[in-house]
Amino acid sequence: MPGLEDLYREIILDHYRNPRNRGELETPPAVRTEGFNPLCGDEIVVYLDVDDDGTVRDIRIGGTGCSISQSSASMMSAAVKGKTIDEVRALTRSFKSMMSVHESTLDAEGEGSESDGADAEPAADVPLGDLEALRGVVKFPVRIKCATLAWNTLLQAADEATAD
Amino acid sequence: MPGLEDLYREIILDHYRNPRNRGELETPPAVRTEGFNPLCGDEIVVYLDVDDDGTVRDIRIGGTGCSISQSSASMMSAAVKGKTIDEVRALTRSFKSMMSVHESTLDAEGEGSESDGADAEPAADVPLGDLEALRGVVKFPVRIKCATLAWNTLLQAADEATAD
Amino acid sequence: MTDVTTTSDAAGDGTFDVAKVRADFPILERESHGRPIVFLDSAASSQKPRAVIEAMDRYYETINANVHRGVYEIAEAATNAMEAARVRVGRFIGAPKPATEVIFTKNATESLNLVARSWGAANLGPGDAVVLTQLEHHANIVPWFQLQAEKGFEIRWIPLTPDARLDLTDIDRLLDGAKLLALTAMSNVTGTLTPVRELTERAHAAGALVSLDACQYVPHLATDVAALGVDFASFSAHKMLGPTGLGVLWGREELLDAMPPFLGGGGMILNVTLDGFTPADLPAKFEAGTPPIAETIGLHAAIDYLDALGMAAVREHEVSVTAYAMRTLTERFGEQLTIHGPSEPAARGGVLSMALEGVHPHDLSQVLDQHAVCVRPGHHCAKPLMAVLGVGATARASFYVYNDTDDVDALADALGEAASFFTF
Amino acid sequence: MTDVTTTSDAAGDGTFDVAKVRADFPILERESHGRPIVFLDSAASSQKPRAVIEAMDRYYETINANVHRGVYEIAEAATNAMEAARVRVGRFIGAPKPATEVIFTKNATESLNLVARSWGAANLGPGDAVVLTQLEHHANIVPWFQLQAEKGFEIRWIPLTPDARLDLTDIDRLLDGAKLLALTAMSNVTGTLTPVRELTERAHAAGALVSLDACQYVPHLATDVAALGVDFASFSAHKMLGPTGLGVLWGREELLDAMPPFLGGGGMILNVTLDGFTPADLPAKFEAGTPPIAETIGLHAAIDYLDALGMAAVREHEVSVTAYAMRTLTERFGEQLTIHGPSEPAARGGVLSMALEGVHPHDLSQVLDQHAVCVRPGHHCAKPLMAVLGVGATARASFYVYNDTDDVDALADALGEAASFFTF
Ligand SMILES: Cc1ncc(COP(=O)(O)O)c(C=O)c1O
Ligand SMILES: Cc1ncc(COP(=O)(O)O)c(C=O)c1O
Repeated sequence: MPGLEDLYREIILDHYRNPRNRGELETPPAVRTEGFNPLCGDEIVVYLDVDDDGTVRDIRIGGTGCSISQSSASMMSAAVKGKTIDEVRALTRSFKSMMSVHESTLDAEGEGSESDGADAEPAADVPLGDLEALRGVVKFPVRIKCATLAWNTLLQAADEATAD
Repeated sequence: MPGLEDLYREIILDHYRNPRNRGELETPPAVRTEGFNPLCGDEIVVYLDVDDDGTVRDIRIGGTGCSISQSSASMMSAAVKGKTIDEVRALTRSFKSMMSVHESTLDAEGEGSESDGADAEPAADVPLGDLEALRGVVKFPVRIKCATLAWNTLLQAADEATAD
Repeated sequence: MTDVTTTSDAAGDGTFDVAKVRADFPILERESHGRPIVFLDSAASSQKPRAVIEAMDRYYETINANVHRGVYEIAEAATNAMEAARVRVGRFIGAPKPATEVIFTKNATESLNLVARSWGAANLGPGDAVVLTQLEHHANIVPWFQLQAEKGFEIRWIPLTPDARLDLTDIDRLLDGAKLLALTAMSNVTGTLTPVRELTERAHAAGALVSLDACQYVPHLATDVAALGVDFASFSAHKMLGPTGLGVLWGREELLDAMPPFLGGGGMILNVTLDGFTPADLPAKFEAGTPPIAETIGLHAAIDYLDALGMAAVREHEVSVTAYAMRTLTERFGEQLTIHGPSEPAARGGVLSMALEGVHPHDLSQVLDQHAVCVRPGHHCAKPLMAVLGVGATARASFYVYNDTDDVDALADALGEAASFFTF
Repeated sequence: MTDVTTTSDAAGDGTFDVAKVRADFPILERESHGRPIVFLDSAASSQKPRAVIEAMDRYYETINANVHRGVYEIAEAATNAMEAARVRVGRFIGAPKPATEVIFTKNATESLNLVARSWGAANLGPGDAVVLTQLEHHANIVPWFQLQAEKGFEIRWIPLTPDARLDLTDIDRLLDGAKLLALTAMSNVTGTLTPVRELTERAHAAGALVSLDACQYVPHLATDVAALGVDFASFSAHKMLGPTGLGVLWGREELLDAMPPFLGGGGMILNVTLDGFTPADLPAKFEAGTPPIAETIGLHAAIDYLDALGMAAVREHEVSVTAYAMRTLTERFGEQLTIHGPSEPAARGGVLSMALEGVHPHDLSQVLDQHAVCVRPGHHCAKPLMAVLGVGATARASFYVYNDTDDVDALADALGEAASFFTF
């Protein structure tokens, strides 16, 4: 039986207590997207500023949520700054693939509706660094949506930022 | 346990095989009303011709149904011819009160929606004659609606005939 | 939670062991009017095997909790069990995306209303047409009348041949310009199996979608919605060994995704403010309120049971009982007994709608009850079909996995009693 | 099927014997994470006593058959059992005409949608107004948004005081010209009991009808819809010791009679032809398709169980557990713990929505789960209320007949663990 220490690693609690890149950015130039966890009420707002070369110039995070959703967002914000949008997409795939170790379980639990298609592609082999600390979340399937909320919201922002 | 002979008295089968007053009447002067048993599909059509004094000049029965609904209609048609509308209403009350011996049971079975109000009034003390043969129906609660279908349709016709 | 793909004992050696099946159904041990019960009304609602009843008991006794993702152990277990049931149901009918395309409703009737009220309300208007068949159950008729009153489209009817098959003579004209064909896969009155695949191809060629009333089909024949090609399929748990209180709507994901929600409430939203709401993703979007959780677990067990028998074996068994019944009854009663619908057992399901000369179906069923033979009289919620058949009602006997030729013999004997009682 | 009006053993001598009650609930014998389960999520769905589970088993094992008046013995028994359940439900809530005014639905959400889609669609248009409160569950909000999009009436909101009671300062203006007041009798988040009777009088004086969301009320307090004066009341079986898959709508007969049908299909018609249909009388008119038959029998048993305890005793017990909980938690956690809603136990139900400083409700509930304490985090399907409370979520503990002060102590201990885990 997985214990709380599998879920709440030190680094997660640190990011939860001291979230990086909290705040807002002016839109435009930044884009703003919102994500909801329909079940627990968590909300994430992503402000993403992408320069003309397709590189993330800045990112800010808003919203409220549990330690998992907030720390995931915080670590994500630190990880994507300065990356190109393609790299951001690859990192997202990599992260979500870590979260989807139990993909078949997930499917059986009706989570198959995440329709961004990332799960279908082979996991990108991008090193996850600190984000590895969230690996324990897969032992608590109910919390996977908490961990992926920021990333789905980021993907939306990336799509919008590169749409035109 | 009630047996079939409680339900299917000889006189009932006779009226079923040789229904009295089958047919139609011209409308006007007669009125025509239709009754449905929503559950088994039985249909009764009543043509009622009431003269200016409020006396039933003629009655005809149409429709299809089981031995209980058809014999009840046939006996009813024989019983009401020549009666005044008030006498017809009293006879109907008397018949329905015989059918409602188990009124509380009926109520518990959702039959309380018969909203003609007849059940609420004290049972009229009108002799039922041949119609007494239908008394056995109360032992078969599912069939009570078969027995009362023609009478509810008759009441509607009586209302229409005296409406203007 | 693994798929049960092995054949059960009951279907062990290719012959269907009805005695073993019967032993799994507690109700079949009871008597009625002093005789062993002969249950021939499965087309209305089937009986339930012990395994189904026990699965629901186990749910209530060990993991009962509301779903929608409570974090505590039993809430998670309840959620997982319900979602496992969803996937099981989807796989049983060949749904390409079981986790998102299977919607739990309260019965097939709600499923069919959902198609009308959500897809229909969003897509139909004056100048449009919906094509129905004269075989339909009220559940696939009344919702279209209700919507028509609001939206003013045309309803067209596929007529019937004298043996209650679809008459396709005019089908091209009927489908021309239609937006939807809504039809039953099998009539609950005559047992008629309709040519779903062929009609779906024609409907799609004409630009119409197809909504299948699979209520009488999924319980009795191996079903593959993808192979049939239909766009929606509706059925009820209680007719397939499962509990009351649960229906299923399957629909193609793109269609369901594009449709507006139906009932509003908890569980079907992404967000709600004082100004409005945003609906959730599939399948939650169509499941407002606390779902029939225990019932989905009962249906899961029912499907396990059916799959263990093997749907091909189930069908084969029913065809053989039906063939035996048609032969026996015809031999015994000749012209005196009419059996509506196709005369070829392989072209129909195990549903016999009967007319015995001189005996009204209601009276017939009453006499049969005295012999513990349970059949159903009435219009079977198909009054337009009754009108086409030229009757007010029929007496219907229907077969399922627990019926055998002894039941048919009991039926025949009781029919004989009824005939002599009413026509002495 | 007789009314159980004697008090049960559990409530024998005026003191509520929780140990006896607990022994009736099989699930309470189980462990979670190696400890005895502490179930504090009855506001989401209650546990079921053995009597309820067994009543449904008995139904399936002895009289299972479709209703709608089959003539054979078990079909008649099934029909009688369902209609007896209807009358039992009606009497339990003081319905003047139980046999016709009680409509069986799939859950309270369907009941509330029915009011909107049938009564609302027939009676609301531009220039009209519906008044809601900021306490409402999504089930009593979203259907009005959906209908508003079609009919274009106004929605007005009764605001809240800081302790989550209704702020009636502006009530006359809010009700002025309104056609309906739709409100909860008790909040599922804050436990707030609303002044139903007073508001109903005011609404009626203003010419508005009242639809009551009684989901959290009927399970916990003696209910008399006639005395309350409301026009509709909705609730779910699964929150009152009954099964999933069943809801109830009660409505005044004249209103239900005048309303158009909602779902269309079998059982709700008087006649159907190729040209249209005529709806049936009450209650059939609103019960399309095969109803949740076994579930009505389970609810009957649940009501027998509650009535044996006595609803006054149930309420008294819950107030005392709630008072103990509020006292204990406040003493132990002081300012660190916020409990939303009225501070006076008698003014609220046994529902505690908590905020522990520095610990998100989701994390809190996760830690509690490790201690086998089952509470629910989230917005509880009341996002507008969350916005008013200024939080995204709460962790909610709720009490019922099987909870006692030991459960409260276990909750307090687990909260202590959570506080130290997250704030070391
Ligand atoms: C106040 C209130 N209203 C409505 C509902 C909806 O009930 P159900 O989910 O059973 O339809 C609930 C329960 O979730 C509730 O607490
Ligand atoms: C062909 C058909 N369609 C629809 C239905 C409606 O199913 P339910 O009553 O379970 O909603 C039935 C069963 O009565 C049926 O036989």
